[in-house]
Amino acid sequence: MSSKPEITGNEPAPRLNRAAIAKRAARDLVDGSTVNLGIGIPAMCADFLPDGVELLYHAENGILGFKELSAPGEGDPNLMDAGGKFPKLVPGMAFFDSVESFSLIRGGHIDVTVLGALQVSRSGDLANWVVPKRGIGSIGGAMDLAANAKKVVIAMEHNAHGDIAKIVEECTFPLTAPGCVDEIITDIAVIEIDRENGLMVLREVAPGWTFDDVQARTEARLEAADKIDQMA
Amino acid sequence: MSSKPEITGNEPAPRLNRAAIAKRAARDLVDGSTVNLGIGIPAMCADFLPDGVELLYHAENGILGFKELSAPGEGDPNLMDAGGKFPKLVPGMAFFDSVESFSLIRGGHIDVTVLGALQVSRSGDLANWVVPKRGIGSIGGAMDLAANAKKVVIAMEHNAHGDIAKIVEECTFPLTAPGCVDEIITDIAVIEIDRENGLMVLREVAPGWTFDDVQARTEARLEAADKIDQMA
Amino acid sequence: MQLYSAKTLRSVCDARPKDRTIRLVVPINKISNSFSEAVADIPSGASIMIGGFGGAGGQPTRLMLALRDLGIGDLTIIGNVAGISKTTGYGWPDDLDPIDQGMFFESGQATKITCSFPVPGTTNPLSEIEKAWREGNAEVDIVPQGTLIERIRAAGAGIPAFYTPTGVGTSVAEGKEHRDFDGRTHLLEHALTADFALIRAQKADTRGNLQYIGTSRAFNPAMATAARTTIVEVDEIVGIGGIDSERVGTLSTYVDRIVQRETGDYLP
Amino acid sequence: MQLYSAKTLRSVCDARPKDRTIRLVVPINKISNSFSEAVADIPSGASIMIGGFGGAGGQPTRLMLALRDLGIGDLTIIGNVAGISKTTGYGWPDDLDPIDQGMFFESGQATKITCSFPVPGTTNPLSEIEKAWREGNAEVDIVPQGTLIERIRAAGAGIPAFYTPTGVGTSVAEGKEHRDFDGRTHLLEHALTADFALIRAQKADTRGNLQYIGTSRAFNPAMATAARTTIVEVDEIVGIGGIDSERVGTLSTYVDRIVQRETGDYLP
Repeated sequence: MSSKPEITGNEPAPRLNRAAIAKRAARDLVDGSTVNLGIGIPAMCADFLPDGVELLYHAENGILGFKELSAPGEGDPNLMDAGGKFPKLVPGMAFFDSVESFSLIRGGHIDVTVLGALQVSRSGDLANWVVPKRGIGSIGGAMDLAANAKKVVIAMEHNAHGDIAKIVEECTFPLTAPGCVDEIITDIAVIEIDRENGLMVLREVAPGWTFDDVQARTEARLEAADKIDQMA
Repeated sequence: MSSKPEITGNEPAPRLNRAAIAKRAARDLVDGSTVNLGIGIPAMCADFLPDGVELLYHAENGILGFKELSAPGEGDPNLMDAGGKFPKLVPGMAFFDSVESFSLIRGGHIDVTVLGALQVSRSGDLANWVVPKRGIGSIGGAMDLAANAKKVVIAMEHNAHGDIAKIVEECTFPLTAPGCVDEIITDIAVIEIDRENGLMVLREVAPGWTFDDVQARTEARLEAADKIDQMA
Repeated sequence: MQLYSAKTLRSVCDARPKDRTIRLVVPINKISNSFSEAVADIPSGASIMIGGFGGAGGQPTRLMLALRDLGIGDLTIIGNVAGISKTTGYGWPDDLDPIDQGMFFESGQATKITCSFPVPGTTNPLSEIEKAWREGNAEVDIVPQGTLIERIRAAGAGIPAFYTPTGVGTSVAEGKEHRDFDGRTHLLEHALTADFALIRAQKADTRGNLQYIGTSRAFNPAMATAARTTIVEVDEIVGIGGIDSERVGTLSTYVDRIVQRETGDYLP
Repeated sequence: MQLYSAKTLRSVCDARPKDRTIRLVVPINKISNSFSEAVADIPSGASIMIGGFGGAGGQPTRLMLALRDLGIGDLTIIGNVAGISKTTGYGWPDDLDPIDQGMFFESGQATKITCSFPVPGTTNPLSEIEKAWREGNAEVDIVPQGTLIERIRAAGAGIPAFYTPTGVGTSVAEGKEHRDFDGRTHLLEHALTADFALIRAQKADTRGNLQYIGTSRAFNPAMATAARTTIVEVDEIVGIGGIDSERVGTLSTYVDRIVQRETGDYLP
């Protein structure tokens, strides 16, 4: 089971909020790419795209090119996103069935997917579909996306409730896909995964945080990048 | 190679012409079924449907529900049939791509296909795509249709030029599909294939022809049906 | 070029055990007068695909209600996102009480479901499927969504099995054949068929061609090809020519029965 | 439920050697100014899918002519019905001289073709492909049409291999793995990709969504998904919104380059 890292004293500085995590994740999204955002923090990336960046959003249920959602209480059940919300009809959208939708995913045509996680291991294994003690979970499109998107970014809170580590040496939760994660963006750090060498490289920390502060809240062994930047 | 059956004397009566073969084949097509007709005599079946019978014609290149062709010199290259001719646009047609077209075929959703043949064996093997001495041929959709249509009917002339048998004990030409033919309709006979028992049953003969006349022009051993009808 | 005689070839080729039942497409016979009539012959123990994605759009809600009212049991359901709308509102307008596949577990009619998303993230309140599973009354087979739809497509397309990279190194891979292609490991997955498919479309013509709208396609077109009998719920039945030939989403050959909803039905 | 650690699972799962090149869809960059510009970087030795079915409709004729004029050699062509229009008129209006894939064999630029229908029934006159084959200048790989399109589709859809009943007991089955499913023998067939796909559509929007018309779909949509670079010839380029969202036949993600034909081009 997940271990509790030893944390001494209070947090060195406030953690980023969920919107700030999304904003940081959005900064890495390349103009014009085909992107699938998971529910929660990942979906919020769409609200924080840098100027001049336009993405082609894909939803598993068969849309490419949707943008903002309809107002609550409005919207058309026949124009849903994969999270069960109702986007607005915009020009340039394309509708298709689930066969085509998952051909796009499995065929490696999604440039980036941003997903949430329960655990990520040092070698980039991802667990995000079932909590072992519950014994039943939902896979949905997560396994297809994690195994086949060109780039897999995890946007999540660094620790679970009770300061439980989510970034671990080895996942103890059932996997979504092994060795798939490229980058993790949390409320205290940006970590790149060098899968070839099985290394987690800490590239950025939240303002007021140090490598040691982050390592203390991370079960997996971290390497320091040559230069550790401040998240912004 | 194909053997020449021993034929003594002249033909007992005129053979049916190509149109009459098509007409006889058309008689067995069931109202409302999804049908794919090969080029040549099979395609002519469409001109001889019994009253009240309407078929849903499928062409490999992606149409369901076409009917008559445009006049020579007219027609739209974007509305072609699989034989390279141009049908007229009629209500109720559906257009689709080759993936869907062959899903329909391979998935067993074509009720009947009528094809031509170079050779058919007693056990229902079909050879219709390459003449060995030429060494190169075209498969097209023939292997998919022959292997997967619910019913495979061969409509052809009984013998090749020079009285060569086309209905043989075993095919010597490269096969299109083994054990696939249900019925053969020729210019002198209607033969049903009992594949389970490896028997060819002669059910009908052209007017003026007898079992022995047909057997003499057939390499494969024929069984006589309880009652042999006259083709009409 | 070599010559191949049937004798040498037959050694690798069994007789074809394919289904040779000729399925007619006589237009008039496809239209059912009511939802209850359309599902009347579904027996206990049947396997039933239910179309849509999850949520109201594209879900054959009236056919599902008719199936529930039929009162048969021991059903195997094949769906996608299943049974989470009632507890989370997923994919339903705010002003309506959601109806979802959980109804067959609430009623005890279904004993198994194959799907990709059977439970919501939260457990309060418990969904009907999770409740049935916890009480040992339902087997829940959780399949990655892309594998699920591809297995259904395969059944319709005459592909008995295929290899996919999805699920390798997870619990989904247990007991499955693994094989490397171009240095990457894949799983062998098999076609998934069913006795019946209940699907939803916007329009049918009297021949059975279907037109879909927006994201209501989802699992409907593939399920139409994969089940032995396909029953479709539509908003509107139109004459031949009432559907643009460029917009036929399901070919009439795949459709066995069509039922039209009442005009102004309040359910989406 | 069991727990699975990465360590035990990794034994069956190699690292993913997938292509991680991120392909941009910045609209403005997709439009090429000319057919020659659109094909300019195709090197000798490339494998090239050519869309359509055979015949004029759906064939990227202007791209083919530009490719021929590029003068590169040692090409592998992947097509369907190929090189029979010139000698038989197949699929061409009566008043035009047909242009077909035979041009690459006439010019000696292609050394191999994978297709389903490379020669017409008659040999007088010989088609360019048959001539090249007889002279030992071309390898001709003849594949059943349904297997060919499914292999192309598989390449785009991340399926490295699948089983099909088509071709069992024929020369097509030689050297292939056989396997029985439900008592019927099937062949293992592999995905078929290419360096480039030259395809044809009616319309593109500036983002790269494509709309097809009539029977001009054929091999075009699947080839668009399967090649590393997809180049499309269209009659018309429209703005975003100029294609009905319900009628997008190829998603913009698959399209790399678009070239518009001249208005009133006499070629179909």
